[in-house]
Amino acid sequence: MKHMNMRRRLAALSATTLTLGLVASGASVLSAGASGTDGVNTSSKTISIGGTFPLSGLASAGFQDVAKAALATFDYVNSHGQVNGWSVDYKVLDDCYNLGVCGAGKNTDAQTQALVNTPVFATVGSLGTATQQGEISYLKTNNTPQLFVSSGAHYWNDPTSNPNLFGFQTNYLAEGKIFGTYISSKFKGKKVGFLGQNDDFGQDGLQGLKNGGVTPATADQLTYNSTDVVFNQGTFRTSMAKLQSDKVAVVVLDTIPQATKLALDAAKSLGFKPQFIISGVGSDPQTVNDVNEKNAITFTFFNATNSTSNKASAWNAWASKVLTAESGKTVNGVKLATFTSKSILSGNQLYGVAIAAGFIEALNKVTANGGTPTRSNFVSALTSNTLSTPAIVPLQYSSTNHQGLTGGYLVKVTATGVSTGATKAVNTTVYSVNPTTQALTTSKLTNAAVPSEFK
Amino acid sequence: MISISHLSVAYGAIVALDDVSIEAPTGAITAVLGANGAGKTTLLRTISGLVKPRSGSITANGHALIGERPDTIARLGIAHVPEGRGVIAEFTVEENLRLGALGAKTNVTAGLEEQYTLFPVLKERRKQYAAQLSGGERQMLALGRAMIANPQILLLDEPSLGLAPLVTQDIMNTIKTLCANSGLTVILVEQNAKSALKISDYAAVLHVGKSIAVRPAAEVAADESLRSYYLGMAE
Amino acid sequence: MSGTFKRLAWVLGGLVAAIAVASIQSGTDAANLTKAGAYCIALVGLSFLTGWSGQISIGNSGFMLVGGYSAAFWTLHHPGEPVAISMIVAIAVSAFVGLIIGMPATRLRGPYLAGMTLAFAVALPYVPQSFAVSTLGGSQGLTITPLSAPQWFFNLFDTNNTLPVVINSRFTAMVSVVIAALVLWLMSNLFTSKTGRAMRLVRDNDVAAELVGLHLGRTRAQAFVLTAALSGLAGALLVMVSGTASPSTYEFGFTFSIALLTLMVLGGIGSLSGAIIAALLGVYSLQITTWITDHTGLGPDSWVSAKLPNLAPNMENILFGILLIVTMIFAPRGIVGLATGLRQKLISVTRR
Amino acid sequence: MIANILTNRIVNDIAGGTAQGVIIGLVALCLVLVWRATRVLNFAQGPMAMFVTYIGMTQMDHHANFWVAAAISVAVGFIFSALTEIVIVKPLYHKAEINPIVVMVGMFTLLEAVASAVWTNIPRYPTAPFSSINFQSEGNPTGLSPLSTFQIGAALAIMTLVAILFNYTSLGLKLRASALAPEVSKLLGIRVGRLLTLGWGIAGAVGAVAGVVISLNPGGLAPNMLDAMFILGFIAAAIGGLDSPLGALVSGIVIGVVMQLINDYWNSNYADMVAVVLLVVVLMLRPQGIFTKNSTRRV
Repeated sequence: MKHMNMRRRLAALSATTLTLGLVASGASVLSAGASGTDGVNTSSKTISIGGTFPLSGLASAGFQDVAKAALATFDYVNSHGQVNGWSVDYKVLDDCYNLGVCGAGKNTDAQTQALVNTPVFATVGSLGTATQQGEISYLKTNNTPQLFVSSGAHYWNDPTSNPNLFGFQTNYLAEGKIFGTYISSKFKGKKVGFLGQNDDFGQDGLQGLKNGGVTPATADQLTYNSTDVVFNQGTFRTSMAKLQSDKVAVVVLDTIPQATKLALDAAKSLGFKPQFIISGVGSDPQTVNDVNEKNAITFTFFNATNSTSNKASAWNAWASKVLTAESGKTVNGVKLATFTSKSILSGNQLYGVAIAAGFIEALNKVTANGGTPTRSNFVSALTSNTLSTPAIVPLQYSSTNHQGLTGGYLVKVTATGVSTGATKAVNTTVYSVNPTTQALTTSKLTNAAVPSEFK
Repeated sequence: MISISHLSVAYGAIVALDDVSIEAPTGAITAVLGANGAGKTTLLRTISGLVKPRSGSITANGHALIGERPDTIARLGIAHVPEGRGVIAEFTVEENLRLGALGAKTNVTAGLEEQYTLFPVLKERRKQYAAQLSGGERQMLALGRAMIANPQILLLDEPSLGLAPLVTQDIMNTIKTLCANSGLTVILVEQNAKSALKISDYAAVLHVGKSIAVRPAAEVAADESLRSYYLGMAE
Repeated sequence: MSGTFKRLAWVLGGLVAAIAVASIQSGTDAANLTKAGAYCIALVGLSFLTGWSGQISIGNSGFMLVGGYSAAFWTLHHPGEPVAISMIVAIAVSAFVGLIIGMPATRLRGPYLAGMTLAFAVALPYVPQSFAVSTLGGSQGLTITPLSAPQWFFNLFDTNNTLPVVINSRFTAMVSVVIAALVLWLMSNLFTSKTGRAMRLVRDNDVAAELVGLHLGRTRAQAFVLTAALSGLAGALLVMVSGTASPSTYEFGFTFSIALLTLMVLGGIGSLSGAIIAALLGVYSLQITTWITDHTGLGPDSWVSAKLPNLAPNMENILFGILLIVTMIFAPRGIVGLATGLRQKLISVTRR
Repeated sequence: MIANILTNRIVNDIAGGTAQGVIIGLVALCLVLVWRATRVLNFAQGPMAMFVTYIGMTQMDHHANFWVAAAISVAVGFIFSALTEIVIVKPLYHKAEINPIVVMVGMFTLLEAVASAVWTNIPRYPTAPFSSINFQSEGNPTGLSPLSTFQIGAALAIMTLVAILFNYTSLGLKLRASALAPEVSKLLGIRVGRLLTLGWGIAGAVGAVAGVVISLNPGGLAPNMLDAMFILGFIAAAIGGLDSPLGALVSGIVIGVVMQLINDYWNSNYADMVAVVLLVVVLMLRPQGIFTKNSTRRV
């Protein structure tokens, strides 16, 4: 009896171990077929790239717009003349930002592996600091460039150890320095307080602030944990109460949107009305508007979006045209957002368009004279050209600098009758911070033209 | 009048009752005797609907009981005092009694009054938790809670369990009085055969799931051949 | 069946499986199988705890974190030493943590235990993130050189024009599947051993177990330690393959504990083959749901999605939720239970 | 003097902590109600409350007044929870303990996904009929706002209603009996099945109140809005003892206040873990929770 049992169990086990293999081989029909070994298909002139974004779960609320706008841009360019005959196949996978009760398959590791195994030419625009940091060594080992990481951390700028890793947005150090510079000139002698997230975001922001000549008193350098926004909302109340009792006049917030909202709300309930200066990460007009904080200053590297005409710049007008043309389409299994002539461009949407534009620009350089993209010639095209995007500072890399954007300007959030909110420039000064030397330079805001390959 | 005919009950492969037929006449006490594991408790649980039988029928005062829910059966006037008395320890004495009246939808105030006259000790302790009562008092409470529903049929499962001989006698006398005063039909399941036979009018003996006889109590008490089936444990 | 024959069957089965795995064509499948192996190990541990000792843990992601970090920490400080040692360290550390958590936990029943383990899983990612920032790398975590295929493996499987990454994935898949098979074999022995029977007795009947002289607390604690050790091994395996242990690793968050519970139930509680099926279900759930939505007209282009544009990305969870409820009500023994039931029915039909 | 007390730092922390704590306590209360009635740990308590809060509060988009919307949430909460018991929980009584837990985990996943499909993940902010600006005393803010006073008041009112219902009414007596001793209650003629359903319904209504109260906080109304609260609420319920409604509310408030004091006087990094540490300590010393009476075991 016992032996019988054992035997049956054994048989079942061996059988399942075997089917494990067979099922897996059979299941390969579920995954897409490969084209070439580096994602470049020379016969159909298609280059496959991919990115992981939170399309569902907690963080998807604003960030999915980045992915959808980038997807819309690639699709628009593919059907409007392509890039020297090349089309871009952008695969957007949902990684749920590793938060929330998402299905087992939706996490950055699994989705990045899926992209690498497709294979893709590079990952482009994948979103999140912690999530993308976890993929650096994997992508490096598998020789897949990690381009335009959507994060303001400074880790992406390390060309010596990671030659195929490229950041995109102005980092928190630079943003902090720009805030510090602005505060030292406009709020001279005023007491400054700081509330930042207890990770590189907050730490870099505070360091930048100090680099810009503003060092808050130790008692006014406050932090919170990213999980406090759900588990411990009370901390925002005590933080604001502390800054209030210390009679702080300017408060710098390096906070994610939910934390911004909690902090502004707590300040409001305490009757605490300092000048808020909020990181670009945590100050989308939606968040700030909900608390009706009309005076807050924030940082952006895009042109202000202050009316439904979206004509603040040539690039904004183009982005608006693309999103309208692609409104509601389904591209590579992702349904794009509805966008009409009455919609206001959001910062996240411009960000998505900018990522796509940067990639298209580089591809344009590589394929200009009938060239075929390879990973090495693409990387050298990135480091040897200035690429035009909707950003108001150029996207410029070099062999020693993989940061990407290096500056931006200050805007105020306005809440004039638009439900989604809008921004207005504080002044026309554009600040740039050299990522290597931390030197700050200023220039005047200009309305850059859209290159001719963007039809 | 409650009549059980050809009743069989099984828990999976284990047969607890096998073709049992018992008739308990109206206004009389019928004792069901038997050793441990003879199926006595199963019999009562089947009558009150807690256990679904495999086959057979049970009728009480003209109602077929099989297939009815326990609470419906209770509201037909069949009160079941389970083994271990089933008083709710976390409730006070009065809450236990009120629960009995609420379940049967009888008048709470009048019922409480009546039971307090019948069992003065319960009135004394009405604010105490049932957990704090002695074994005998708990049995009184269980009886009172059953009687507050004005039942026609009373099923008693081992009322003497864990009680001192004097207390047992007291309880048995109370049961006898209750039955005589209200014309109640009682099925009394007991291992303490001697005490049970003393107050019963009829008696049935269960032996490993089969009923052996339903005869007047005095006859059963006198029948030497039956003794081995129910004696030995409680005496 | 004789011992020798049994061992031979295992070795043969393992070999066939390993070759099958090592020659899988698609790199995605190889990567998925790597994960499935680790999931399978974690699932067997949880399944053992729930199915055999009757305890519920919603904290196994915490043990995976402990194992993963231990392996990464050891590898960082002892570069060049064999991977196996890192794994053993991970097992030892997580077993120890399991003992610490298990001791008070064994006094708790049902929901209290569930709650305490859940709290453990929720709180644990804070430790590297906020407390031991300098040693455990804060929110960035620890990065090590990931496991890569040795030269002989490349020589063996480098058929024309295969990506190195695919070969590497095949290698990690093979390693992972072999370790999982080893764990399954050990656990199948344990299930039939005296300890295994003791566990079952504790689950079925506390009183009976005490009557035959079993120390309830000790038996429960043993089950807990074993579960922790297996989860730790699974965590270590994931870290060795990916090269990172971070507080935001999906498998180290409490939501993965819930996912594990879900998968275990769908596969079949207390069943070894159930754990294998559940692990595959875990890694292919996205593909499966995508296939279902594509073939049922619920995809992003359907009329439903026109009304509810957010439906498509949430479809996976909607299906999973429904599947879980339906399984528990109609087939509480999971897929394996269903299959067994079906087979028995077929047998009885053919016999008639 | 009074003004000094009202604006005192500790008093403010206690007031602010209480406002957070009553919400934790309300969630804990729901869990206790369901546990007492049916010995099921309702893992889907948070999403169930979230779901019905959405159903009610989104009526404000169609010009319903706040109170009407809240009443709809509570009524739907009652019905939804009762239906859940009938359809998916009833088949699982007398089965292994893990079965209802897993079913409720399934419900958790399903409801959050459906809510996110229907209402998206973008939070909504129902307009509260009370201001969130703190009361002032001689120009300084106190620890309470009209909104948080309403939140505390709502929680205490619900607690009182539940206490009256359970302890002083016949229905309450039957509800308690069905939960404590279902078989005995059946033998006494009580329709236990119906009362268990009612118990779930009441818990669902209380959950809806918690959901409505929470949706007025800065986090607003979002599919995951009660996830953290569920964990904290569960910890509060376990600390108080899963059988004690009063214990649930009290430990909820204690957790809220202790967290706030740690935020203010120590380091907010430690506040997140304080609930877990409290739970572990309490469970090690008293595995049945603080408020559960040991003496009144069933006999």
